Amino acid sequence: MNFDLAAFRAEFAFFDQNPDWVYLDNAATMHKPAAVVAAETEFYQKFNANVHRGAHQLSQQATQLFEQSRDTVAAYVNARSREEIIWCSGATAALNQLAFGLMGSVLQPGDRVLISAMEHHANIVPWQFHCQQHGVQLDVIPLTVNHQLDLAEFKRLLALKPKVVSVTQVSNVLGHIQPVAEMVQLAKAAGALTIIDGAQGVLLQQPDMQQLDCDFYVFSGHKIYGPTGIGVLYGRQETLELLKPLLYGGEMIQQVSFSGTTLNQLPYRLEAGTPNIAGAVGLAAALRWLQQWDQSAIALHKQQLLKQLYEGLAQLPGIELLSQSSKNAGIIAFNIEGEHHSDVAALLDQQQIAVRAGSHCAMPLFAAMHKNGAVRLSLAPYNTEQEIVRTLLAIKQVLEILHG
Amino acid sequence: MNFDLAAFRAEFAFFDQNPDWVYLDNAATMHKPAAVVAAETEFYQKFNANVHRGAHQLSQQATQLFEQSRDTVAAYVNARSREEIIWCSGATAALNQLAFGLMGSVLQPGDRVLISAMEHHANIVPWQFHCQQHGVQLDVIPLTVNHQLDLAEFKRLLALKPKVVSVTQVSNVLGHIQPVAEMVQLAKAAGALTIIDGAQGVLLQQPDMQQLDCDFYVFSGHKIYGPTGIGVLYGRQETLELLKPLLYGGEMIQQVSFSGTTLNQLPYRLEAGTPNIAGAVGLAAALRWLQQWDQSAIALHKQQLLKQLYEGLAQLPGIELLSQSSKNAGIIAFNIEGEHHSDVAALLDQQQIAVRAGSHCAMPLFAAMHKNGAVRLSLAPYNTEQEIVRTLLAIKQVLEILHG
Amino acid sequence: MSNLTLLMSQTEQALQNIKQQQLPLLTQTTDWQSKYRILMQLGKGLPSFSPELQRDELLIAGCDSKAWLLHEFDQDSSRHYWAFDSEARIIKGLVTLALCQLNGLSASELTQINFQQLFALQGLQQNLSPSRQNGLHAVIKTLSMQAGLLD
Amino acid sequence: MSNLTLLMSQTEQALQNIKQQQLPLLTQTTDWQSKYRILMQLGKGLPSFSPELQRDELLIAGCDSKAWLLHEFDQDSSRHYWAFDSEARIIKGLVTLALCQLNGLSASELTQINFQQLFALQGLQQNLSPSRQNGLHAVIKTLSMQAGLLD
Ligand SMILES: Cc1ncc(COP(=O)(O)O)c(C=O)c1O
Ligand SMILES: Cc1ncc(COP(=O)(O)O)c(C=O)c1O
Repeated sequence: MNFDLAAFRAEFAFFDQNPDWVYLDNAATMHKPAAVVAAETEFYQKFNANVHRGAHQLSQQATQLFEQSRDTVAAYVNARSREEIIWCSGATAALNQLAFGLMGSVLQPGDRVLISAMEHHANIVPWQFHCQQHGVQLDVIPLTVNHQLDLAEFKRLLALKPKVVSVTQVSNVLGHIQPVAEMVQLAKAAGALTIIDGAQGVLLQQPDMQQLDCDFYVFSGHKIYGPTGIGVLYGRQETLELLKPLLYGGEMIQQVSFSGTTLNQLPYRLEAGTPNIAGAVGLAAALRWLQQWDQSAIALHKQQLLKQLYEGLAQLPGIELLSQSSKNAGIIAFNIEGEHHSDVAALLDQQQIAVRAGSHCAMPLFAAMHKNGAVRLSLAPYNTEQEIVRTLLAIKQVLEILHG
Repeated sequence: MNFDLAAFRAEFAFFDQNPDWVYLDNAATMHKPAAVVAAETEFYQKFNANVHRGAHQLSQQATQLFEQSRDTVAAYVNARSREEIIWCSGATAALNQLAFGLMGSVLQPGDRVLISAMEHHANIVPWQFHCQQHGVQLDVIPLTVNHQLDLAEFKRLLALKPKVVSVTQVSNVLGHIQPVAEMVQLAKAAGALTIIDGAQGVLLQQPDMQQLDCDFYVFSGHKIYGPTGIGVLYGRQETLELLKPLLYGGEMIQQVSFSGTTLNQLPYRLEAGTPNIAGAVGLAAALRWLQQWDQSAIALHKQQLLKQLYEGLAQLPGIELLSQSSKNAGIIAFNIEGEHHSDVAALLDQQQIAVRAGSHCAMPLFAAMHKNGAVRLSLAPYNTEQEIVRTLLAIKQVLEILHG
Repeated sequence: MSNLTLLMSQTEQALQNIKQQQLPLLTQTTDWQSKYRILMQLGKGLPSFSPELQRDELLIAGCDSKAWLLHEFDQDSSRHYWAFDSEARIIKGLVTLALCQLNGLSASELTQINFQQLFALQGLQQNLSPSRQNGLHAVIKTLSMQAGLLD
Repeated sequence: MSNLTLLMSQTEQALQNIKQQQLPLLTQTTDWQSKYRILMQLGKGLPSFSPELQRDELLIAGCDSKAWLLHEFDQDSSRHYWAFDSEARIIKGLVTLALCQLNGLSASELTQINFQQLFALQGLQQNLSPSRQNGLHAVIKTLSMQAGLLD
């Protein structure tokens, strides 16, 4: 299978504008292909209008574009219907909607919610806050020594009958791919609602909601070639109906009076206020653009880069690899022994290698690993073999400076 | 004072792309000048990176752009400091943050919140929901026969000592400008926190937070020439500190462990997750662009259009004007006697006049007026005299069809 | 109940008249003004619901004007009948147009109908405003459900 | 308390050494690698905080590595003194550089200092990574507050 990397990379104006940089901070946010910028620009220039309520054809056009974007997402994730796709501002907003929205409706005092020690803060703190408010117990799946979810412990914790299980598909720090399909089945068998944080996992391969069979799945547009300020909350229709809206106002309302208010149907019930219309159109453009490429070729290329980087790192002295290379979505976390991650990142930055250092919004994971941070290299298909070579050389240089 | 309308209008590609349309749905959303689209495009093409936590200069650049955008907004609204500007996805999200965030911290069971019968649903339903959950009483300032807020009733209701007063600066249906400065003073004297919904009012003139002296002020980017998916919650630092965050995760967190979490400082404490970076940059571009024009000339032009439209409508037979022309921000709501607003809007749409019909997310206002809807014409400075002439002719045509 | 039967039969009769007298006019007219005039005339011909029939459970959600739809399945003839009313004149006219094509059909005849095309006749659809289209979709959805074509 | 006094005086002494021996080197070097090497050397010269002095209330919020700053105002001489430590070497070096310029100044001398320029010396600023800049801003802010220049 041939992947025309040059053609793929040429879609990103960013690299023309920043030719000296190696961008390995893709897990933080990805660059945008021309199609995405063009779609937003076209929306503003030709079709700009508010959606749903306008009494004119311009509004109808905008509504159609907006709703077709929903269809695009629904098809992309293989939802059962368009009503299962809720627009939100990002994965964080979606997870907050879930934590807030399940309290009282599904979760009663004394009930349990199960998350993992590998979660991003966005899948921890909303639960902490709302669980505490509602007297719900928050349990945490611990890690094995290899920094994987401990499935034996997971099963033991499932026996406590959590009502909700919410886990990440891919660790945003380590890149480790979790067996979420299996976990969903186990959780379902134990009677729990299942939430998958797909912020990092949505890029693994085209996600299939009917196959994965989880109740909810969330992701952010900006981490899958799309705009900032837009994200998706997927939910099965029956389980979306269980959610108490987090935001009130606008299209989500059917009837308002001071004696009471009735809400609209899904998906509008969970979409308050003027949505990020241009963002939705841009995200749909990103997904359509992505589908034009050979997915397995893209994945293969990324895996090759990962292998090259991993093996290169493993050969360097004093490198402590926190990530494993197998079942890895394209992220490597490492430290240089005896050195602080921020010094390493600074010296890479000096060489125009963009990486991230710190605890990556996953402090509990670092606590579990007994580390206070790491350097993270996160790959995207637009990265090149030469960039990996340059990165490895740069890391060698860092070693020399630090140890010299 | 000379206002070069042709030059102003030429900034909006939308009109080139849709030369046959008269767009009078500006209160729903406005069109975007080239500077806004260019700023978003430039951001994605040159500066795209996630903000705040990156260990590289690209992230620093993006952070600078993002934070400079905050400075632009802070200067635009004359905030005391940049920490008083919180990014959110729009006015609806901001009002929800306020209603949720004040419950428990400021509002205790038995306390009262005061809104008005003229509010947009976004300033009603969040209060209804959270007040009910927390045993807080929601009071409503009624209207006078002229569809203005009844200030005598306002004072009477203030005597009940509401802890929070939340009112709109401009009615989104009628265009009527409310005496919010006076109301803020009265409310403050009565010991209430004050919230101004500036979604429609932010365009009246450059808002001055230190002069208006309210505790909170909210608006949406897309209604002031900016992108969708971005808005602003302004708050005095002391009162922002009172807010319980609505969203958890990301930059708003300082320290997370499973035994507890500590939050970051303002403004980050109230900004969870990856923000709409491009949207913030776009909104700042909109404000900077707007400030290049002579504000009083713009306002004068809009007032002239309003006068022309209002007087033209008043001369037509069977037109029932719900709006008054004085102290009007540029919105006219009307009905044709005996006809349904949606028929009127449909026949205007047929003539490519884009208006809105219905209850405009302000059902309680219509209940108070004993109407079930209206046609709304909302003006922007890019509208022209000729467009008003065409609109008036189109309405005449509607009258002929309906009565013929 | 007799109220209701009366309405159904009056509606059916009105539809017959409309088909004979007004529909041909609609086909012949070319300017949009006249089309809308005739459309609203059509609607006027259809009997209104009395206040006690304007019941909330007959309301069609999704129309921005109130609209009521009543359905009857005649067991003897195995045919479907509807009556319709709306506050807004254009939508009433459009649904009248649809009912001219639907009323009195059997279930199997109804399956032959392309519901999306009901208002496309006489080149009217491109002249339709979107809020009307939204409303019409809601009507179509309800009609099709009542005809047992959707569930 | 004697722990603390010891740290302050050791720091002051270290700074004097650094100023004489290492700072000149930094000015002479041109390649970034050597600059960073010297910078980290500078930092190494500054005494570390003992575990009992690495107290949370001395932590500087906003640094992505842990960093502790201790301030002392000498009543007799009316001069300000600081001691600093950090987990990360580059930031420790940079703050050492700053303290070379600040330690032992009087309040009025401190007002003459352009705090934003503290790390701009020897053309280093453009070579600084942003997380370091963020951290440095936090340090500057704390330093200035302790010097009574901010409130
Ligand atoms: C007065 C008022 N408040 C709030 C809103 C809600 O704004 P958004 O839909 O942008 O969140 C609107 C917009 O319709 C409005 O006119
Ligand atoms: C696993 C995971 N979950 C949630 C998030 C939050 O995404 P966002 O900041 O786009 O809301 C991220 C992004 O950092 C992530 O990696």
